[in-house]
Amino acid sequence: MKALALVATLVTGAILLYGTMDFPAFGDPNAPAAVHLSNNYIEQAVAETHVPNLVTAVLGDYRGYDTMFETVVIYCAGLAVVSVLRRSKS
Amino acid sequence: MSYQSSIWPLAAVLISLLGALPILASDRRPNLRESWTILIAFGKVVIVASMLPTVLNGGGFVFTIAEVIPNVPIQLRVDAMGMFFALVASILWLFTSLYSIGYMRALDEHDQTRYFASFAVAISATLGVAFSANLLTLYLFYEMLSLSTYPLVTHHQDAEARTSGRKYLTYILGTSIGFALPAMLITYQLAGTLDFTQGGILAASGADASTLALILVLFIFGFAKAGIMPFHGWLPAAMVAPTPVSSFLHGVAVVKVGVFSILRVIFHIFGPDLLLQVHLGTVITTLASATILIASLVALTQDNLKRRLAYSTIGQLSYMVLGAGMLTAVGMTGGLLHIAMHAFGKITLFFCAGAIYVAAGKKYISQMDGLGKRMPITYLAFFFGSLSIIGMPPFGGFISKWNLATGAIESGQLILLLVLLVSSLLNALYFFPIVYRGFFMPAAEGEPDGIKEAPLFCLIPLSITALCSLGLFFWPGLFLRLARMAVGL
Amino acid sequence: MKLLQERTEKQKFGESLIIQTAVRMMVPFIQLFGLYVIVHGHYSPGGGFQGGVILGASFVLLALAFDLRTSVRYMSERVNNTLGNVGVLIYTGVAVLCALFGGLFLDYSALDAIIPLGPIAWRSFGIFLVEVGVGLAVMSIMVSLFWDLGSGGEMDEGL
Amino acid sequence: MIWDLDLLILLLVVSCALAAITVKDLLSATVIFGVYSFLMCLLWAEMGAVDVAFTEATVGAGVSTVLFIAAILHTSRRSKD
Amino acid sequence: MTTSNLHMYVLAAPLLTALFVNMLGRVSRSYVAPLVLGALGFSTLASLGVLSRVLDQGSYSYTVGNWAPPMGIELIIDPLSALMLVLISSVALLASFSALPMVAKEQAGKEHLFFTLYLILIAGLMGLVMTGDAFNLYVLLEITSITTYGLIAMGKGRAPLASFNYIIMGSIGACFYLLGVGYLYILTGSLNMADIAQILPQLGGDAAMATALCFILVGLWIKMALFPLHGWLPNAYSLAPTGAGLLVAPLMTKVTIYLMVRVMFSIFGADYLFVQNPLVQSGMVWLATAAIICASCLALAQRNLKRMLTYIIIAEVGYMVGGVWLANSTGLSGAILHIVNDALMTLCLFLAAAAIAYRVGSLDFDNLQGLYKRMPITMAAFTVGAFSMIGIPPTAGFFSKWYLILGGIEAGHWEYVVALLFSSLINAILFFRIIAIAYFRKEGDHARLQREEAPLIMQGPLILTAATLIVIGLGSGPLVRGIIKLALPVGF
Amino acid sequence: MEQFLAIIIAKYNYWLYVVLMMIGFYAMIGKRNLVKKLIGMNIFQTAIILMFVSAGAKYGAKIPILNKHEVLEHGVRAAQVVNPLPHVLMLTAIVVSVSVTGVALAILQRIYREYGTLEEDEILEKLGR
Repeated sequence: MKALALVATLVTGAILLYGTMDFPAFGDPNAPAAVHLSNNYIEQAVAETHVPNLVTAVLGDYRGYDTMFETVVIYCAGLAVVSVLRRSKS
Repeated sequence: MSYQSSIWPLAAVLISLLGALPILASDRRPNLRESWTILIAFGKVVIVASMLPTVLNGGGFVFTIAEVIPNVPIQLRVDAMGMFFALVASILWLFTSLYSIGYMRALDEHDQTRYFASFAVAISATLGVAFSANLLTLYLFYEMLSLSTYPLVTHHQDAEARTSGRKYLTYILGTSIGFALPAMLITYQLAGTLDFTQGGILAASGADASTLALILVLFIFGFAKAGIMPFHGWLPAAMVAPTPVSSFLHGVAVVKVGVFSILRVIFHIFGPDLLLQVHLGTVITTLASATILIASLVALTQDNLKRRLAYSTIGQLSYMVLGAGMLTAVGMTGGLLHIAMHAFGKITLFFCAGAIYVAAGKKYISQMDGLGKRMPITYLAFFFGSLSIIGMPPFGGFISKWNLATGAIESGQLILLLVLLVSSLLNALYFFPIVYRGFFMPAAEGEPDGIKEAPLFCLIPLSITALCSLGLFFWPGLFLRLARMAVGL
Repeated sequence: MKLLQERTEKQKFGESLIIQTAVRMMVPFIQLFGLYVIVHGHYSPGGGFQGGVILGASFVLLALAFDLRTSVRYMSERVNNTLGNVGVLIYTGVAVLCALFGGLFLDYSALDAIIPLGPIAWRSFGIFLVEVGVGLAVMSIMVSLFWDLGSGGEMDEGL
Repeated sequence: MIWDLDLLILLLVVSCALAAITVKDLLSATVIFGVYSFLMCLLWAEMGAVDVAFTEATVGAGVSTVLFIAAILHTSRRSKD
Repeated sequence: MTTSNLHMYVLAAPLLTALFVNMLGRVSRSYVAPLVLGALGFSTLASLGVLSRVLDQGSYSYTVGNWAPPMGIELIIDPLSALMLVLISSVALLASFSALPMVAKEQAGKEHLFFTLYLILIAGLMGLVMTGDAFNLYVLLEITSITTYGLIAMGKGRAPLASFNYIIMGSIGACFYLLGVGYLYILTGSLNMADIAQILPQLGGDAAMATALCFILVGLWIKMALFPLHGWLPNAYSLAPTGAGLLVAPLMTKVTIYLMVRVMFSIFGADYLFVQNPLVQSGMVWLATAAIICASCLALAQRNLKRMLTYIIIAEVGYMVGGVWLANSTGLSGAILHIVNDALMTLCLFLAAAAIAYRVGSLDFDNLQGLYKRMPITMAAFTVGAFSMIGIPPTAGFFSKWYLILGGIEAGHWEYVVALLFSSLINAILFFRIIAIAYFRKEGDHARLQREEAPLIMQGPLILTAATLIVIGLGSGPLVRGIIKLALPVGF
Repeated sequence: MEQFLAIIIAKYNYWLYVVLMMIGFYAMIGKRNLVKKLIGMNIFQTAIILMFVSAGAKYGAKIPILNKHEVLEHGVRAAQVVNPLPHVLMLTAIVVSVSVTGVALAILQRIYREYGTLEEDEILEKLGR
């Protein structure tokens, strides 16, 4: 079992490493991730939302839908813990 | 042929399907329930008969239920071939209903409501098969018939019924899903349609001979209700059912639905011309001939009367397939005609077997010595029925066998003629001892005296069907005409 | 001195006077900091989630230094639960409200129809509103998680 | 960003991760995991992700660890592997 | 772009109601049922509205928060997602009728918690089918998972252990998916599916793209329990509380298959998947074939109705995955039709199982004897569901199987065709074994058996579902022509 | 040497994230203690977070908190500010991870109540009895 797990791990790691070959270098300001979307956020977010903390602006507004579900996720977690752990009264 | 859109085909199918509901509802009142049964059976005959004139005049009816797959609707269509089968089935159902009432009451069977309801659904499916306009609709009703007969086969709900029921479903469902369904799909893929068309739909697809052979064999084995060996084992097993079930379903409806489906495929999916062109007729005739001979030989060895009849049925069914496989018009007419002739003969035989069981409680031929003197009407009917099956004049079976023999000669396959003759001889060999024992052997010692004829409800139907098989020799006109129309003569 | 000794002996494992006193003094400041983090999320690192966790941590700290019952005395389970529900309700409610007032889902500028502050200001304010909601929800859930996991689900039976 | 500091922290992080899954005592493993989270959060802060670092500090190193400990106190401390 | 908010209300109704169920249900449990049924009823009606609107006016994209697509989160409402919305809401509505009495019986005192999680799960599923954003999909996937973990762990006995296994496997799946999304993000800098699809072909980076595809798909396969990765499903679904199983079993795997279709065609595109990598394509059909055959065989070994059904679910996953990867429109429409049909078939069978469990308690085969006499209506509906699973016309299952097999023939993948037929036969054996057990009785039981049906609130949806199976079967022509053909991705 | 160093600097934290992910993944599927599996899960998730945060990093850039008035008046050069999008995503991911951990811990307590152990093989042994 452990050997199998090790093999699975190594294979997964190898595939991931193979995938990193195409990655732009770390910290490259011209990487696709750094130029495509994020520039719009950095340049427009303050003007569009009046929130200087870009993370908050993106979190609360541009991707507010994600954040809403994030809140629901943690709400669910709380409920799930209660419902799993408590013994029912009857 | 021109078809007019009409609700009547649907009505003919639905009347007994919906009729199952009032039967179920009147669970606690047997008289009401059985009145319903007879009423529905009668209504069905009337509806089917009302469509007869139009069909005889070369017309037909069509009704589309739903369009489910591109180019393949669920559609009912009444043509000569369907009319032929529907007429046989609905008339015989009327007799069977009467007989069932007598039989079930005499034996005081349990769960009679379920029995009559399933019966109604089964006949509905049978008519559905008869009136199917395409292969998909036929398959639908074919499966409906398989499933609705399961409660009938396992009616007694004991260990034997359970085993037989399992065997029945394994054969029937297994072959229809495993062989018929893929054959149907490949056909659809090749032809783009599944409509029954005079002359076949596969001719235009340009498929090569090996593919066609594969499809044909899949279809023949797929419709295992026709009992082509080696997929015949379910039929003797299904004989555990109450006798009306055996007589009607396993003498007429179920098995003939299998044959009818194969005939439909040969006539209207492949088309005789295509089969002749790629020389596939021999495949059919070889399979059928083998089944005829083997089944007749096995029938000789059976002591249980119903099992002997079952093997006889297997053999007779292959006559019809054989006729179709000759690919000549006369042979095909003979094959189709044999559906009707055999139906009347075999149902008489089964009715008699049931009557003997009701009256004397006997199942085995070896116990039936001397019974003929006590139940003369039953035994006379049995004699008539067996003569018809053997193909003696003046009984209906002669007409179909004559056509078959002519077809064999016409197609130039004299070996088939030999098969017909040998099997007729074998038929005589396994039927005459029963009659002989009944009339001429002394009764075994210690036999109770009280044995007399079965109740009237049993006796009347079996007399009528026996007379019918006699009458069909003299007046075969209606069926002959329909059969000829079906093969295009 | 003796009194103190007796008291120390009576104390359960892990409880100490010094820690308890320190915690008692620290909790208000922690809570204040948590509120600051929520409110000031627009201008500095942090926001509803982090602030909520800090608020929740203050109760967890109480529970650690004293026991679970003490923290329940500060905020009963019913209140905690209501706060959690209200928190999520603020977020989803604002989202639906935006849709109801003619905008798209979560389009805060649509709320301009209620109080005209200007669409951009409403965006900023809307973010603030939902951050408060997130803060409440996260605080409540964190506390509830700790209560339940720390008591093994015995909350109902007096911890 | 100072890449050699980054690398140093990363190596520490990897060793913490290895330790966390190999230590037999679950309580120690949890605490080591807390350290791992804290180092991670340093790393992220140093990469400019202040919000993520803040969250990880409160959640990963704080709440998660506490929850783990709370659960372990109610179950068992030992681990066979 | 549109300003219609109708589909958002479909999602918001269960989400908001969940909060009220939690708050009010704590006060009195009598609030729970009307709230749940009201919200789901509203959702069902509204989703029908969405569907008719989409069919009428064409598909549209919706931007949450009114930010233009790659910036904000985009929702895609096309015929396929609208169809899924209808499916989810109606299945949830039907299931909840039956779940209410079951939960009151099994989880007394926890109804409000159960139904809060239940409603949020439904909202999550609805969000999943609409989203057009790769990361949003991850968040919603986690919502559905976390609620499912909780719901399953509420069961008795081994259920928490099964749930824990599910957590580990589910987290691996979600993490793999997230890794794949991360790779895509690093490659393209975008999270919007349409945007990514536009950028990807211009990039040279094949290694990272292949890795991303691999991880996203493997992640989803774990979540949908495709054959070698199915280990968590049987225990989790069969040990879950009956009420949870009613919702989770019909919907979760089906929605995940929908997601696979969405990701495959909206992000990577048919050209990359099928034309450039034919080996992968045929390999996947083989994998699906193996899944169908192995799961069917495993189902044969089960001695409990619910466990048997779970293995059938795994086999059905193989059907749909195979259908999608056949790479022709017949197979794909078959797969989509089968998503709808399979959800309803599974619902029908699980509803019947719930009704039986309500009266009989255990679902082991030995306890089912004589059920046709005791619960004729339930068993009749069960039989319809079973026929549909086997694929007997005119039930719905036959027609989707028809398209799948036809697609297999068209693509020349005969192994897949054989596997489908084989699985139909195995299903026939499985179900007729149960039907035979329930039809025959124990010795001496003939007189004793009385009719004792489940309460009407459980029977109603069961009958309705069974009827729907036949109606959908007969109406599959218009369904395929009118909706599913429109729902096929571009290029098919 | 110089080139080698450049490659290391360019990719090192992607490599180390793979190492971390492998550690976590191995713990999830190879360890038999259920708590260890959970710790592995958390490590796995932080590894993913590391990958995303690395993707957002830029050399010599500021943290994504700007001065409102300055930006409104003069604008901002995107290359000077760290990419905020991965941070947002990862905030969500952290929340998800802690939620799953919480639920899993609750379930662990239920399992312990039932079986008295958290070792997978011991539980299976007890189930086998």
